[in-house]
Amino acid sequence: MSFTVTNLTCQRGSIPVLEGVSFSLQPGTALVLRGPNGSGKTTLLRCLAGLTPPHAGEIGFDPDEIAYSGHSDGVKAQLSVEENLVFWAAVYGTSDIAAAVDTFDLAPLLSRPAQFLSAGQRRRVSLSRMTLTNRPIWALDEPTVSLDGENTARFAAAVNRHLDAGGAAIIATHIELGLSQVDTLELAPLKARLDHGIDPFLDGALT
Amino acid sequence: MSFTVTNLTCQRGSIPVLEGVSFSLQPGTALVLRGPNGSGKTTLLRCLAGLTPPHAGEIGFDPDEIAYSGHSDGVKAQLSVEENLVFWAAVYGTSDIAAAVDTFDLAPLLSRPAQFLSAGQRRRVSLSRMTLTNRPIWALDEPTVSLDGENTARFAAAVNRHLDAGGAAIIATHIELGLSQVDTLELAPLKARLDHGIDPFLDGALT
Amino acid sequence: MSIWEFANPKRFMDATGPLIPVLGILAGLSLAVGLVWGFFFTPDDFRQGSTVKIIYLHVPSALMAINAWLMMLVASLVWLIRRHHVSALAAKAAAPIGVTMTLIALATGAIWGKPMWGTYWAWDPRLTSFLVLFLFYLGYMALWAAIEDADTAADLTSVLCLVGSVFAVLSRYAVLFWNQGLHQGASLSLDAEENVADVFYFPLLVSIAGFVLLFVVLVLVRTRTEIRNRRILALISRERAA
Amino acid sequence: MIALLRRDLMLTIRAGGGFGLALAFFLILVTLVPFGVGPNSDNLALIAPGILWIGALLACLLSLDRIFQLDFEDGSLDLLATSPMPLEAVASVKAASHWLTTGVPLSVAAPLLGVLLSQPLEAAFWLTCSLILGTPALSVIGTFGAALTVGLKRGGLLISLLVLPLYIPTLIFGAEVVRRGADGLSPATPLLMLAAITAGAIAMLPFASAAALRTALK
Amino acid sequence: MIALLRRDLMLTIRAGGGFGLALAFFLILVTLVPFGVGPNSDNLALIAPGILWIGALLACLLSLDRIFQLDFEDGSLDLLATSPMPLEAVASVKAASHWLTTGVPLSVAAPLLGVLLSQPLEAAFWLTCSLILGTPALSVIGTFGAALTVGLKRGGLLISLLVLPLYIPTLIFGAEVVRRGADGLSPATPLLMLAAITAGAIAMLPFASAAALRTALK
Ligand code: HEM
Ligand SMILES: Nc1ncnc2c1ncn2[C@@H]1O[C@H](COP(=O)(O)OP(=O)(O)OP(=O)(O)O)[C@@H](O)[C@H]1O
Ligand SMILES: Nc1ncnc2c1ncn2[C@@H]1O[C@H](COP(=O)(O)OP(=O)(O)OP(=O)(O)O)[C@@H](O)[C@H]1O
Ligand SMILES: [Mg+2]
Ligand SMILES: [Mg+2]
Repeated sequence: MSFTVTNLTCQRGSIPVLEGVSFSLQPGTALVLRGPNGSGKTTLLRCLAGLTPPHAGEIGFDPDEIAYSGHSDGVKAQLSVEENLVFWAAVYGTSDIAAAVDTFDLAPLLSRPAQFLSAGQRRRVSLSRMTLTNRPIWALDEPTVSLDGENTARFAAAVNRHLDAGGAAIIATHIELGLSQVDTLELAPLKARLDHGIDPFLDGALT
Repeated sequence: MSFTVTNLTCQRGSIPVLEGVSFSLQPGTALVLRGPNGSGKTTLLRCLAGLTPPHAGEIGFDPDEIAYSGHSDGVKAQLSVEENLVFWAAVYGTSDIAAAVDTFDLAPLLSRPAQFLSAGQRRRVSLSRMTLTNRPIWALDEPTVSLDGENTARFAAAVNRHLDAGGAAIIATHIELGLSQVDTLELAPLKARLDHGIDPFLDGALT
Repeated sequence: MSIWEFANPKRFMDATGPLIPVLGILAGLSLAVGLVWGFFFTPDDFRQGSTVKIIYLHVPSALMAINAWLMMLVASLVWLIRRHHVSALAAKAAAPIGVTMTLIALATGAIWGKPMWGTYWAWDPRLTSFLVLFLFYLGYMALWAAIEDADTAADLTSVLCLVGSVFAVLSRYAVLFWNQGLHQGASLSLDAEENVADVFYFPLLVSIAGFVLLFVVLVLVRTRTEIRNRRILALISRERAA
Repeated sequence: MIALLRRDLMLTIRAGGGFGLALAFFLILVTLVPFGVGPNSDNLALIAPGILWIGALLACLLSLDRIFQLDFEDGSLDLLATSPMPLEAVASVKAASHWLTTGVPLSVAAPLLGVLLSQPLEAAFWLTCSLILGTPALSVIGTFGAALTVGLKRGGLLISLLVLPLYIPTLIFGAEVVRRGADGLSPATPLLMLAAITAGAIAMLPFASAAALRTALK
Repeated sequence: MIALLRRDLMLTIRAGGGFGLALAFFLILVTLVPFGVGPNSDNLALIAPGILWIGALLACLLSLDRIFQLDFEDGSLDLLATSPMPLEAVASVKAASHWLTTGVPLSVAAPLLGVLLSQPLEAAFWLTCSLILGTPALSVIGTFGAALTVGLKRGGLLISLLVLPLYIPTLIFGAEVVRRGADGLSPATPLLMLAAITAGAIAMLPFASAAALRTALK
């Protein structure tokens, strides 16, 4: 069993940001998306997560199999860290947040209202949500933003544990994470792909 | 001439997040703030920039000498990149955005509405604002978040140029930037400072 | 020793602790005397019958509703100028009491209005001003409730209280301009011809004194509660950070 | 779903006031009307049902743009959309929590405010009835409007532009119930219409809202 | 300062509608009133000045929470606060741009809408006068309310709770001008009061707003 994507095309506006993306992801490996700013990493992840429908091509798995975490944290400022986690646990049908708390050592922050967290602390809360979802594929968009060295290591350990348990991960990042089993997908800069327009309004010359 | 800070104490809520911070920054050098998540880097920068009044201690320079850039980008989604830059240029009394555009190679993005930028592209716009301010000290809070390798290098080059021109910089970051002239200020984790309360409500036992 | 020393929470607690029972007893006594005297030992008015006796609740509560706002204004100024925490908390503590007084005045007035004017509510300028005052109280309290950080809340509510006071006075004049009313004039002013007779007057004074004392006691008690709350919050946030 | 409802209620209450806020706005609005219109109580009684209903409508309106906006901005909406909960359920729950924090308190308090506008007491009962029946429709329709404008930076006014025309039938029947009630006529027909609108809105609009959300997140 | 004004106007216009939006809301509100109150034109004429003024007030209100909120959320407000521009100037410019996009179009359009409410034509002139004189005060006061609630997650309703009581004097004098004008009395006194309130608010409140902003950013 593996997760495959064939010949995927994703658009933003009317521009084909990605074209012909194919990969096959084995359980137990992480796919690292690399590419310069604006090359389409976020676009690809949102498409895989089912937020943007693909323009062409096929995604060989269900949106239900993928847990997404984007550039923004999705942490509610007025709720405490614990309330945030309990809410997401309930949404995913569990009530056990202990694993999530341990992963990023959130215990001391549990009762703190999220609005009083520092940027890195908020990021930790956001990432710990992943372990609550119980989904096989983690799709993470620059997860280590604002994290210090220690917490980056914690994050890598969490991903490794997820991989060891037979999960998979797709991670867009600019840094080296130190994961155990890694494939890399390089995305070329956007310019390269601009000629292959599929905008119906550019199709054939208008009189 | 140098920029000095003596014995600074900054509070968040009623907690002294920072205590007794002192440093002296020579023109031409960058002060890199290091410390784990939640150690008070953001707090210190906001205090230096004049956004939070210090609780005690002295800042030996004017808020007018410092240009601040925080965790959020401050880029207006509905304006084009050019309009964003022109606005900030006008606020700082110039009308020349060419230098800013060159620093981060923004020329191809100039006419793009900012809401269609990727995270890294938006960050570049935000950072390029610094060169418009004409202020001697740059205070930057994790400036390289979301930047790819190439743009991180561009950023480092911009800071180096600012330093060479006799400017100074205070930069909170978790990564190695490759700046020419660097001092480092290590901030210890918060726990260490908790005993030194200055909260009037903790002063003496209440009846 | 200057009065500002009481701005220290601990000093304030120490000083007011023993005061409260004394003031409380005094307040209870004068309220009891004023109200019992007013309700049971004054003659019925020749025009208004026994309904006039509601005056012993109505007038003092109306006075205190206004005075509570004045006290909040002063306390807010003190906080803004001298940054004394107790002062900000006293303003916060006074608001719910003031709003209750306003409600009592409105309710007793409405009850009184039915026999006197044949309606519970009329858009008389004085009644209307009171409704407006009620709205100002609501806004002030809502702002306190909405802000998480205590000092920020103190700052912003103080600014609101200052600006609000100016506009409350403006509203009073605007309302007078808008409608001339049915309501009684001032009955306590010394020169007025139509002052109420002494039989009504003295119990009213006692009852007003009772309300003033009651207000002071309640403000002290609530300020002390707020101080304790702040202490708990400070301890909790220290605990959390550790 | 219950978790989401609980979270939303908690957020509303934390953010200061919760139930009280809509009510206070309603009170202020009712106070402002005589300032504008003049204090004559016969005039006021005449326009009371309409003003009370319009007031309820506006109190609903003012909290609409927060329904999805905050969740959109902090990324929670992306996360909800990728969660096991269908977006239709999200939209319904959001509407329910909006109704609980505005519609319910408004319905309960409206008769009291009627007194301020010299409304006869018999009308009070019908006012509450019509509001209880009508406000769910306001919340559901409003949620739809909020879904359409999520992500736009100018929620407030735009949303009212979209939503207020959709509110017209509810307003007409609602005010008519009260007017008939006050005049001693039978308010059965407008009441029935009101109930029909509410039932229809609850049954259909969450699908439209979910579709709008999906497009907005794209 | 002109740059900020231009930027704010541009943002408002880009975000869809700009000048038109407040106007459209005003129009809808005025249309709703007959639905609520009944179509009798004598009644309508009676309440027209008040309703038009309250409508203008609400149209102002609905765009208030966007004055600082968006700038706060995307970090621009931090940057403005550290820029050479004093926060007092920022507050004044924001109020000015709010006035230009709501107050001005409302004042111009109000007489037309008066016709919908069977208002006599003589009143139209005084309506425009009073709105032109009064709406700057609404914008400045509203900016103050927006500054108090910046950073709070429940702008909409809370802001109205804070701001509407402050609007009362303006509303009373404004509506009184129109009523007197319509009755052929001299509206000089309320007009003067209106001008005084506006002048006072413009002179003083930006300082209060700036103080509030400073605290909120802390
Ligand atoms: C909801 C209705 C009412 C409200 C909000 C109200 C409000 C007030 C207020 C604010 C005052 C204090 C004025 C001051 O000390 O300057 C007052 C005093 C007074 N009210 Fe009322 N009132 C109401 C109804 C009535 C009614 C129906 C009567 C009786 C006919 C009445 C008789 C008086 C009298 C005799 C005073 C004493 C005046 C003075 O000492 O200054 N009120 N009321
Ligand atoms: N609505 C849109 N219309 C046109 N172009 C868009 C739109 N949204 C995004 N883009 C462009 O699509 C490209 C891909 O953006 P995306 O956010 O996927 O990049 P990314 O790889 O995640 O970059 P980063 O590392 O900066 O986060 C960018 O060049 C961006 O400018
Ligand atoms: N209002 C507040 N009340 C109490 N504690 C707060 C408040 N705001 C921030 N803190 C705490 O103050 C500490 C310093 O926060 P700050 O944002 O300065 O950290 P930082 O060094 O910038 O961290 P990061 O690397 O994650 O950005 C954190 O531990 C944070 O939890
Ligand atoms: Mg990206
Ligand atoms: Mg930080």
